[in-house]
Amino acid sequence: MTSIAARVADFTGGLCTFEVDARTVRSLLRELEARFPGLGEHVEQEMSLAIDGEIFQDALGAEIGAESEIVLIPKIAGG
Amino acid sequence: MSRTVVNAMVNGEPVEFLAGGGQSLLDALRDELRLTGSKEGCGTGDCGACSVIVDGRLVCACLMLAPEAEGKRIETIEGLADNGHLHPLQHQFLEQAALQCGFCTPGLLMAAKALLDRNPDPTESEVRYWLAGNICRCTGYDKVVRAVMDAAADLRQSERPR
Amino acid sequence: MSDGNQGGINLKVVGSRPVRPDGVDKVTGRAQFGADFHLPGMLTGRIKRSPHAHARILKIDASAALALPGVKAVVTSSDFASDATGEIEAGEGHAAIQEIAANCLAKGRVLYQGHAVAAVAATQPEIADEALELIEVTYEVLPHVIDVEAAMAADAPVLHEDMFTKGVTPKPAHASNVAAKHVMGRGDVAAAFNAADLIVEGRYETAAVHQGYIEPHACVASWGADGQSTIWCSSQGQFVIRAMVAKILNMPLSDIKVIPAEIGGGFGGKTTVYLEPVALALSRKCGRPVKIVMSREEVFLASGPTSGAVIDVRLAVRKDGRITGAELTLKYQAGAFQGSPVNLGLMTAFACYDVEALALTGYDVVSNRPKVAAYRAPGAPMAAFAVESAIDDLATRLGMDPIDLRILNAVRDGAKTVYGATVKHAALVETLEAIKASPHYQAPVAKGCARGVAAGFWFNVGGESSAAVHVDEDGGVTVVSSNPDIGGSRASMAMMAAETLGLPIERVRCTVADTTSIGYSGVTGGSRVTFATGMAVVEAAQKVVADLKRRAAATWECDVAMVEWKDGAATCTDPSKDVKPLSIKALAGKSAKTGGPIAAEVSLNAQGAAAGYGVHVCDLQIDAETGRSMVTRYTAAQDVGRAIHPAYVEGQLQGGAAQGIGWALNEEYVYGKSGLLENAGFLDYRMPVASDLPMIDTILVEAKPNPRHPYGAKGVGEVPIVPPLAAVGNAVSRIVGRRMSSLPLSPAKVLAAMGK
Amino acid sequence: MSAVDYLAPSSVADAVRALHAAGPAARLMAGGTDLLVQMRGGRAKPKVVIDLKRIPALTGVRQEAGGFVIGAATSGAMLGEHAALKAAWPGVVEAANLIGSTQVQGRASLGGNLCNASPAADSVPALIAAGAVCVIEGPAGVRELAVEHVQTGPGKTSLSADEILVAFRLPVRPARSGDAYLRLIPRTEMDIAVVGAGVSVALDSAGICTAARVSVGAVAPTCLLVEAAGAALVGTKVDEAALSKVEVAVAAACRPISDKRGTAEYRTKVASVLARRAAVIAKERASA
Repeated sequence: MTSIAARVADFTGGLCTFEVDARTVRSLLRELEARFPGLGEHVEQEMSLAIDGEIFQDALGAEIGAESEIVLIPKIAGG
Repeated sequence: MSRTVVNAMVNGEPVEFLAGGGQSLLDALRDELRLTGSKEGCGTGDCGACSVIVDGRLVCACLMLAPEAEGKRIETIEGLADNGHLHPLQHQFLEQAALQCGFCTPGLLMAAKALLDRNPDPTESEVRYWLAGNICRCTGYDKVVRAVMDAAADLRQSERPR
Repeated sequence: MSDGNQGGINLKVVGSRPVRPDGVDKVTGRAQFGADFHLPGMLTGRIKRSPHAHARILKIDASAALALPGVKAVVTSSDFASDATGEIEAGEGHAAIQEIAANCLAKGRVLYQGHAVAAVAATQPEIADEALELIEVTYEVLPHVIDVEAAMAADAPVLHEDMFTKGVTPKPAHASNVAAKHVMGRGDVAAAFNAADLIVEGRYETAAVHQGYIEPHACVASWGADGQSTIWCSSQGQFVIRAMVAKILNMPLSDIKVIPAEIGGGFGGKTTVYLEPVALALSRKCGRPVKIVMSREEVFLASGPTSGAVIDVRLAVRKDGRITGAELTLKYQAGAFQGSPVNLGLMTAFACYDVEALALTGYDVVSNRPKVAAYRAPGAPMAAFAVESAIDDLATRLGMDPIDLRILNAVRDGAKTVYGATVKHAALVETLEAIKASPHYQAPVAKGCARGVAAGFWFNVGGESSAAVHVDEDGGVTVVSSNPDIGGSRASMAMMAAETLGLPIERVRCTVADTTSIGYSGVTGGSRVTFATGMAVVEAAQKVVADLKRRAAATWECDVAMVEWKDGAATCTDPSKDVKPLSIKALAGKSAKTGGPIAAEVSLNAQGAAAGYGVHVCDLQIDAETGRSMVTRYTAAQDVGRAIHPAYVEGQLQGGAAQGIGWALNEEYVYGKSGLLENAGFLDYRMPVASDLPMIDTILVEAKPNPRHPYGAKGVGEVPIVPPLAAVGNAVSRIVGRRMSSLPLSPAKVLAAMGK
Repeated sequence: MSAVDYLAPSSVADAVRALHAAGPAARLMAGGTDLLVQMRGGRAKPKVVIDLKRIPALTGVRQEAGGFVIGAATSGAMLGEHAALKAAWPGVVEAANLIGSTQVQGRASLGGNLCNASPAADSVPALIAAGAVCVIEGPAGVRELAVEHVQTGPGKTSLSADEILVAFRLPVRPARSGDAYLRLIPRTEMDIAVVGAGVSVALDSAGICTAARVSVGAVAPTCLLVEAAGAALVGTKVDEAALSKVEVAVAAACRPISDKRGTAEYRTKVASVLARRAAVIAKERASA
């Protein structure tokens, strides 16, 4: 898993790329929260995910494959 | 507050209303007569959203005092359609999607009417310069200019003797 | 122009150009916008604003104002809930509710000229004006800082003592105006530059610019004695307004009903609150409805512009023109509170190009300016201005056609974006080719003119939307949309429903519902309504069709699988049944006998919005003795998926291009030494007028319909403002003979650059 | 906006009396396109507004003894529709018609443009170049004053508090003469002039310039009559050498400020350019 957002580094102590074991977005967030307290909630509130190249916003049920690459990205809205 | 009684013809009908000495015609139209079709986009004559025709002359209602309306003939957007029949300009604006948000549309229509009342066959450049006092932020003016030119053609067609 | 590829679908309504359902109201003056509502007993609200760029509020004394006959209430920030917390999705990102509240009414400090300090409600506008003058505010004026790099300096006046730069490890020891440092990238950038045959670099600046909607912010708020309240306002999202007001005033959502007025333009700037919580707080204090309407000056002073920016860009290039690496630093003004769209600038900057190695850094910087709000493709145009200018420099140095250079480097399906998404259903190459083949690009450049081209990208988003489809007893249909119609969306919603139901468009009407009459929806923004709300409309219509088929099957006593829906009628495919088709009219007329009213509502969270790409070409001439530019010809092409109502799609391209041309040539926030805005009006802000522009030709590229949308739609509203800054700048630079890197390209700047 | 009394006198004498009675609390209104903006922005807070448009002497264009008398409150649109005026003094009319939008043209007047006393007023350099004279009436009677002597600084005029500008007199147009006005704005319409230049020239039968007046706007606290620039044209065929001298003279006369609308340096450069271009147009009109 990779992040391109500034605040994630604040939670991870600078770590930008790491492995997480999770099968859904919900379990991913739980895992992040356990490893980096505050990060899971931060991601749920403020971020989107790209799972294997597809962007998901607010999709807790989305599935994650065993080899999936996930990127944490800022939530995209617009004008 | 000193208020004066103003008598005017608005869209062909006699009206009487009370006007403050410093009140704009736009505020009188909107607040006293509840003709809210004329819009305030700036209050300084820069956007044209409040365009109305007074004694045949296109003006910004925000740049005219309400008491000045005494004895005047005022045309607003509410009077552009004739007994429920849309003016060719209104038709063309709809047909050509010449409005997006629609806020500047009443002013643009009144300005365009004033143009076509005196110039039935304007060039694109004449349309653009005549309408320069009507800011539209949505359309980039392309469809507006086309709608005005096509409405002019419609009007010429309908007025041609058979 | 359409590039075909209708995917074998035989569409009857989608792709046509019917008159919009709300059209007549809008050409006759009947449409009610935010300022057009009147209620019995309604008061006029006015806002007292800061005359200073930066000051501490020592005291607010409203006693004289409250003593004035006709004054019914005065509010300050102490009337807002002090414990309001949480985040709300709006505009270009999330903003802490406390900051939104403090932007609506200043708490402790004013952070920019025009920052709201107090508000008054009175029986007459004249009394409200007089009361404003009687509210005495004692200030301690503080040093101010306006420009982004000055605000980043170590000795700059700090706006927020508790702001420590996020994204920096370890956490900084001192507070600063840099709210966050964002880093993004991939690959070995140093290696790319070491191996480069050619390096192109530049430093670019853009000015803060305003959305420039013609309708100033306006609302009416009415508090009920039991707390149930109603707000009429023009906004880009009634549900987001409700959420913000509820949090700021600590009210349950169900006690607030927000009725969306017609909206006179927004472009992102009406995705947040300025007046609504203030008006409702006033109404709560005096029990009467309160109307507040901003003046144009207030709109410029205190509602969101978008960020001015300073940008450094470097490209590493092989001699064949392939860009192998890039470095980019964005410094974006956030205004008085954090939250510039710098993230989105980083993500979009190279989204048109397949570049292996990228190192992108962005700074979100506060200064004593109004808080920025979303503006059409937030963050993207400034970054694109720098990147597309650099690519133009590259084309010049290589002697390559600027379109060919872009085709060489363009992203194609399967490419990976820097933010992790894989490129899918992208028609950038087709759009570049469409421009190349266009009559405009094929024509020689007129004498005395120059031509500039540029590309642009926007994500487009999906998200939460709701819609309902009601079948009337006579077989007509009403579509209930959850999103304010900012530019013709009632037409596209009605068209998609008509297409799905097999009805002529005249039999389908569309209304925009208040917060109590339809399920939740996000803002009208992000180019999401035709995609996401449209998907809800189509799914609701499909449910209705399923219901109609079920009722037909019941009528015929056949299996529903033997019923087909075609051209607005059910036909029976069971050869054993000798029955005539049942039209929607016939089925609707008997609805009471077949199960009751026919209606469906769908709420969804749409994923899979497809990105859009645009390519613009601009011809312009310059008066060499005065430096004044005039755009003489302009063409915009865009990857639109499939255009639902092509005329309104063209309108989006034309309007976005016009805004971008204004951004490039004339628009800017001009500040004086004392930190005060010098051009808070249309006169000196200088948005394009009709005589400033030529016709804007459009090319709708429909080569890659979006498979995630029932009719192939992609968002179209935001892309068109991304390319024009550089398209104009590249043309100006060609005439001037050197790179013009600072917007706006005002006559004085151009003349100076021409060495005259 | 607090209470304002609106008065619409029907004669100059009544207007003078009303103005005298109300004192400094009064503002005269012609088209109102500047006054209403100032009232709206709180920069003007009159207690009495005296509308001059119902006074016959202040509206309309009359031909007198070969010249023209233009009512001070006559709208730009009316000037533009007056064929004889437009033929005789095209520079004055085109300057008046550049003020604001079509809508503003329906209201804005030469008198208001002059008495608002903006250094950037479009019609003023054209009127100065044309040699226009103001007819001013007050309690002490009627006097005449050249337009260039009216503005004394931004927002200030030499009219006394109870005087009213009634009309402009434009002289008889000499044979073989012409005038022109040009301005620079960043957009094509709707802006305030960054620089303006008006030129009027008269030629003899051989095409030699016998008289010339050059005036520039927005480059000093008032619109300027640049006598040296006019003098540079007299005795020449308005050729390149003379035009270069006009440019130098205009640049020397400019004392601009830098503000949101333009820098001092830019204004000076462009004032020269516009004066030269306007001189060429005026000469072409004179030769036509």
